[in-house]
Amino acid sequence: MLDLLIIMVVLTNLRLLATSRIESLISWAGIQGMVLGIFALLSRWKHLEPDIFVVGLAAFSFKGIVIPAMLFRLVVAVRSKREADPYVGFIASNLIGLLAFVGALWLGHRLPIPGNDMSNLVLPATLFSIFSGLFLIISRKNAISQVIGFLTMENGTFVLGVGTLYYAPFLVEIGALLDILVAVLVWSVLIRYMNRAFHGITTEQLTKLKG
Amino acid sequence: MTNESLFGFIIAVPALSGLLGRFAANQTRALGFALSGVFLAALFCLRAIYLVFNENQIFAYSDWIFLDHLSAWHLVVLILVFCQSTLFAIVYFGEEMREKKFSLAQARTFAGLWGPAFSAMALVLISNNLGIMWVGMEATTLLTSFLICIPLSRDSLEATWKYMLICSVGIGFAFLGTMLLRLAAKDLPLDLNQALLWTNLMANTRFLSVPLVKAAFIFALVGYGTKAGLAPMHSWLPDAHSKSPSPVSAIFSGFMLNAALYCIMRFIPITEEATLHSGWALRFLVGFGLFSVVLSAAFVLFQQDIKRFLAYCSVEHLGITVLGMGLGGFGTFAALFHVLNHSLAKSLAFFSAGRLGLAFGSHNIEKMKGSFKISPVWGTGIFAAILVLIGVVPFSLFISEFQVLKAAIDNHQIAVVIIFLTATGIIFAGSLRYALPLGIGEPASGIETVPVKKLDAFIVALPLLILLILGLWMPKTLQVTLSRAAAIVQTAKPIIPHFGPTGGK
Amino acid sequence: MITNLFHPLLALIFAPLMRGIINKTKAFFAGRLGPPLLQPYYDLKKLLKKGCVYSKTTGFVFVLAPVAGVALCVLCLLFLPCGNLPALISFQGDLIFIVYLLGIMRFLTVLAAMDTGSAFEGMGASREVAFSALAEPTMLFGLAALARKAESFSLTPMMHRITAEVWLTDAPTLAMVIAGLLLVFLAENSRIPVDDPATHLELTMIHEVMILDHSGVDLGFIEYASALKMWILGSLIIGLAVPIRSGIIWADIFSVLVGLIALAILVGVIESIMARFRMRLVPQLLIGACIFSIIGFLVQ
Amino acid sequence: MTFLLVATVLIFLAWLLRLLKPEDAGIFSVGSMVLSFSAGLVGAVQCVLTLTGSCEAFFRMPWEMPFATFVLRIDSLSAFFLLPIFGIGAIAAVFGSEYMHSPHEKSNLSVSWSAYYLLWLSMILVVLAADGLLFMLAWEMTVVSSFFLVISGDGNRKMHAGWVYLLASHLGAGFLLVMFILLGRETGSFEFASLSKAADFSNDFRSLIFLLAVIGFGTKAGFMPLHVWLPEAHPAAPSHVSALMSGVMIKTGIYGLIRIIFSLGMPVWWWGWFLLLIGLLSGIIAIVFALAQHNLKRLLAYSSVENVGIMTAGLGIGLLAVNSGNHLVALLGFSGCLMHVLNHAVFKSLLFLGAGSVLVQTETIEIDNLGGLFKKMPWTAVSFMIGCVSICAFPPFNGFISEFMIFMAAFNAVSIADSLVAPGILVILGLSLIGGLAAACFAKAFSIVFLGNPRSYHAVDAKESGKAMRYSLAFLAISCLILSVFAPVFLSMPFAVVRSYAPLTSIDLSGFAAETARVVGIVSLCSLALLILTAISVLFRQFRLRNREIGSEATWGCGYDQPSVSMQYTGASFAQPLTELFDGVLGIKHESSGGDQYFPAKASYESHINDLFEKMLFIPAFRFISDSLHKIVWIQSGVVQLSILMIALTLFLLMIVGLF
Repeated sequence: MLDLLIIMVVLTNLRLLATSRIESLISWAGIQGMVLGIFALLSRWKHLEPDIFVVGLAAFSFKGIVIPAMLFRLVVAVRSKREADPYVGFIASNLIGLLAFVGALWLGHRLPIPGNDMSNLVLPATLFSIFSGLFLIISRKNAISQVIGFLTMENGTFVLGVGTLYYAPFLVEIGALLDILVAVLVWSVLIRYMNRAFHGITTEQLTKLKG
Repeated sequence: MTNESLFGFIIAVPALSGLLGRFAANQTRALGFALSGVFLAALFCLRAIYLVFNENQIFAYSDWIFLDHLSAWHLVVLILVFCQSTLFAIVYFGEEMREKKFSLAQARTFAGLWGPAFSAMALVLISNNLGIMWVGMEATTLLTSFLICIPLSRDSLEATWKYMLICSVGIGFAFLGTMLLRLAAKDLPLDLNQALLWTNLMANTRFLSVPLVKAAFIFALVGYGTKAGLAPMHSWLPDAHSKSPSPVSAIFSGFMLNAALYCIMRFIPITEEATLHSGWALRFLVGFGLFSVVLSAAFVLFQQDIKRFLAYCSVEHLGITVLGMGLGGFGTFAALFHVLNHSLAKSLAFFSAGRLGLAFGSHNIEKMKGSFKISPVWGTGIFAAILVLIGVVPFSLFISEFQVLKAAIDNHQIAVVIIFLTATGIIFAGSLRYALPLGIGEPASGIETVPVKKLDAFIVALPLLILLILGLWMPKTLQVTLSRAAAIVQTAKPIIPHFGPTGGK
Repeated sequence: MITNLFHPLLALIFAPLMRGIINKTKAFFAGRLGPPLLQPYYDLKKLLKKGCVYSKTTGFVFVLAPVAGVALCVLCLLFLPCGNLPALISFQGDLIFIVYLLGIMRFLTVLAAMDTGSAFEGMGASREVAFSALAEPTMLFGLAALARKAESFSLTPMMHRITAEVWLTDAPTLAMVIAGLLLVFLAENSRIPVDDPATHLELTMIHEVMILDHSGVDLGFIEYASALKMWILGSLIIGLAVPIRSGIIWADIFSVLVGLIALAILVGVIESIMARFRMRLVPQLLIGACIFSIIGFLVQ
Repeated sequence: MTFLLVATVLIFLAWLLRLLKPEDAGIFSVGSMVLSFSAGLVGAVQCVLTLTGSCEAFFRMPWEMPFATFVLRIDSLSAFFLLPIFGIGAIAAVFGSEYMHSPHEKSNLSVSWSAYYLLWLSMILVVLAADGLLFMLAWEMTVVSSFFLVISGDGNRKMHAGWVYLLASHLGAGFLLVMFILLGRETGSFEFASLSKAADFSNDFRSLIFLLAVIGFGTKAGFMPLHVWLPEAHPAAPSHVSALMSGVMIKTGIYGLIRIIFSLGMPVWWWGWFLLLIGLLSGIIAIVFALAQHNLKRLLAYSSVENVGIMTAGLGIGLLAVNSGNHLVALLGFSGCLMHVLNHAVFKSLLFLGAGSVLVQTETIEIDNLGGLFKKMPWTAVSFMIGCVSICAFPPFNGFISEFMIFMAAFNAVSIADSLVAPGILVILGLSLIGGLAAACFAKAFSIVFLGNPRSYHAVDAKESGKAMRYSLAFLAISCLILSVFAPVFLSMPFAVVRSYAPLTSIDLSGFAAETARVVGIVSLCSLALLILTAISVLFRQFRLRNREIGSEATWGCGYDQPSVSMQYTGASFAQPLTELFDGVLGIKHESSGGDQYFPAKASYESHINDLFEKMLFIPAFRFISDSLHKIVWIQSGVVQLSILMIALTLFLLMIVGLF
């Protein structure tokens, strides 16, 4: 069951790499968030403590609902529908993603988490999520795509956090989730400013400061 | 006052002042809130520092919060830089207000974020829990991002965007590093809530899984290193520094970078202990340090914007600090000393650059010629600050650079010595070429002179005085504090650096 | 002690004669009768009787140079041995002292020339310093070669040790050094091929043009000083070229006197059969002289 | 140490007076002047006491600074170098108190005086410091304080001058830092007292230290090609500061070099050769450059490089002699070097002060704009002339004594010691060439500035400077004579220093010393005799001229009776035969226009000269560094994606390096 959820995280990552529509990016990121929330809850189902319950619920609602909602409103506000022309095309992105997943699997076997009794896929999924997030940030030009990339990266770390028995203390996880929420808030404000100042939210225009 | 309430105040007071400032009635009052919040918190910090010097370590909130010599030392730098910057903010925004360029909305943004930024940085320093430390670090990123674009423009937006994105990615890595460390500590016979505490990790390094600790260190180094502006992760730094208002640039360079470096300093002893002091972690630090110095040497030569130039200078000095850390032994001592010296000098440099920028209406070095004639105070400030930064005697930055050099030579690191000296030599040449016309050139006509004010003179004189005194005389207490702090990073007994006969015999 | 004074006194008396001999020799080659042998003495007598005319531009330095010149040359004479007859004052390094005394004399002459503000005299001064800057190493190098040979660098022991036997063993060294010194002699005394004392075109002069504005007593001092200088440099060469170290005072003095007369005749002959070099060739000539000295040093 | 303490207090008091009323030219200025002068006197007394009694004195003070101790020590070597510091420092302060009030100087007086007294004090500290870090702090303080003096002026090149100066000093100091840290590492302490342990280290290590010292100290002293800052900084600084910098400060470089060499024990064979060649090349090239300069102070600066070259050559032959066991030559070489340090301090400051006097009165320092100042400024002119004669090493002044001693070392080497023939002959060749060129150079400098007719309006209205300036010039000029006439008395000072050199301490040098003193004594007497002979011939001339007619006419112009001032020879044309000869080194750029038609209406000619090493070595090197560094500027392309890619790649690389 847990493996299935982890596979779903991987698949959503691949989907994120393949889509050009901003709205679908946001939805898939939201779906990934929900999957993670469920994953957090299920991973401790047998002896569910209140704090892990809160973390799982918070992850589900923040990552799966609140943040996507904020981003959807943002898309409406800035009227940016598509990732126009990314540095790396979508099919190529997907192929690279697949390759990266193979690499992540290999790396995960090289670096097994000692005494992990949950799933061998946790570390590969973490690494792959981080890779996907980074890849989104590097290869996309649309500011919202980059935000999604960051979220994906954070999701990867979350997988590691809750995917093993040795998760971080409650306050840390909640703090991290809150930080991400505020970060997206800051970003959405920034993107609105950008849209006003640059008449668009592609980062191609943001190359004046250099040298 | 209990430790709990003391630390509570340190975090809460500035945060509260931010809240008040957010809804202040006018600009002056907003600045007043920021000022009082920071200074009040500074008083509490002083109390905490005093306690540490007496009791060595203080804990609170079931050990989640603690202060030892390393963090107390950084706290000293924090309050110095923040108090100075707050005073300068009053000068700076006061001048902007006079020119009707500082709106109420901007004042509210500033006051609303300034105090909380202090809280976040203080939280980084006082938290024993590495996760909370990370939360604090991420919070500084979020809180300071809007400080950059207080003067809203295309450039400042671009800078903010880059800052947010790059630092968030970096901080994301740092979070992964923290998580990996948590995983490495799985065998620790500890309660869940106690497992990420730095003191506990340090006490049980032999139980840690070495490959995971190594991975954690790498992630943390790259992650926090991004925030600290180590090359090649530094690219946000010149943009953010050059586009933000000068008080903000000052705390960026003067303390935020150090805060990130402080986080790395917490990871160093764990890694070194776990890898049995094989110098595994230190190699990376030396590498990053040297690379930062060399890279900034390249960029320092080709700058037009003074704040951008100063930003690259920060990359250099953070590089020197990291280099000192990496050299270990006495180098750590030197690096910690360098932190203070650099912060004082760099914040002064940003103050002067900012104030002069207002006077000249530009931050272009070419256009800022002859600042002595335009403003004797700030002209002295920028000229002296650049001289201090390039290591001119009798200021203490010379001493700390000397100590780093000594550490390198004593370690028989010939290549390090050569690269370090060459790169700093190039930076010296480049910086001095900017500093001279900036100070003593002939100003273009039609630029108003800046009247001399007492507050201005104080802001310029205080750091210079401290740097001067420390350059000629390094009090025993300071040496003891620094060696204790260095001993924390090195997990060694504090060695008070003295060989040869001591004075007074 | 008294005997040591003979040579300086001799020089003071006979120095102007050398110029008379040179002129007579030149006249002989030109088929003229020429001025009397003692003409330099008549000139001196006449000049010392006259008053002076000074340029309005000139000042203290202009007056100082001639008198100091004579004083310097007189001092130099005290260091000169004569055959085996020791000099009045002798110490390790006296030859350096002589070179530097001649140097300051030249320096003052140059300053005096520049004091007039005349372009012609400036030209002469400029040439003088340039050529002497090249002549000085030659001279010191030649003396160093001798010092190495004689294992002493004081003139008296040096002359004492360079005897006819040394000529037998080390002829090449001595010959080369003498050749170098001879060229220096010609250059320093403003003789052909470096300078032509008889020319009447200011543009081509070196020494003569520098003293254009001196008159009367001052000119007399200058003429006398240059005669002494010729004697000083000449007796150095003769000391080497005529290795008669009899120890008998009169014989030594006589040999030097004869040698100097021969040298004067030689100079007269050179001036009669050679033309003055072009100015830009003079440095090459002096560097050539230096090379003579260096070879002289190396071959021993 | 009591005298030193008193002197220091006096200096501080003098400084205080300046700070109290910087603009005042009355009682405060005079008071400060008197205090400075007495400080110089008191300090000099201590030096003489130390040198004659060779009593060393220590002073320790608690100093909270890692690895450092506040130890001052005065031994013969430091006392010897302290002497000119006190003397020239005092005289320059006296001179400056009038100079700084002249309308020509526009710098802030309190800053300028503070920097001056700081420079003076830190130089005192440099030679007294007996701890590596303390030494370096004092060393850098001399640089910083003089840097402020260099940039305080009003010249158009002050910025470039300041840049070159501070940069060169910094780079030099870098080498010194490495040297001291290395020594500290091996000997276990930065204190100079432990330096003597270095004598036992391997040849390679000692040679490394030696090389670092030569580069580091050589930058200060002005060894070619590290001299480039001198001709920039000296003209830019106020003249009394140039005097102090050129006369004394660059000697601290020689001091440091000797201090290190003396503590390194028996020299390795090539050290002497290295110094000898550096010295001679510096000397020859620098004097050629001096000859070609148009700016009087620049000319003097190059000549300082030349004189440092002479000192270094003396040091070099001394070291070679120590190596080959020829102690007479060693004594002569070292003490010649040291005496030249002292002598050069006196006459070079005299010349710089003279140049300052000219600068104040004429507001220009371009040689070809001056002329005819002798009659207008007789004090300055006569003193300057004495300085010129001294620096050309002509008797009867002091320059000759020291050069004579180095010559003696060389001639001794040539005539007595078989192993030292080659260095001896090189020194003879080099020194004689330098001597001839120096004579040409200073004949030019003196005659164009002071003789003939004024070449521009600047020189027409010049007047003699005031008392303070006049008397300080006269004081130094008389010192030149005293140092020559009483030279044997002063010789005991360098001898005391040489005896402290470890390889020579066990050797009885008194015979050699007595012989040297005897010869120098004769030279001094002969110098005196020269003065007397000149006096006699002056009397004779007066005697001949009494009752005679003395006429006054225009200069003979070959029949042309309307000579104008512009017809005079200029400095450039005076030096032309020699500059043409050395054109390969100088690379003079000529620019001329007009003058090639049959009836030229207007013609102009200009020549420019750039420093050989600046042009051929430093500018290309800097350009190379800058160009190659410029190649990596693309990293900061401004594309945020690229920045993040860089971070990711760094992480990846670190993972590979760190984990596998």
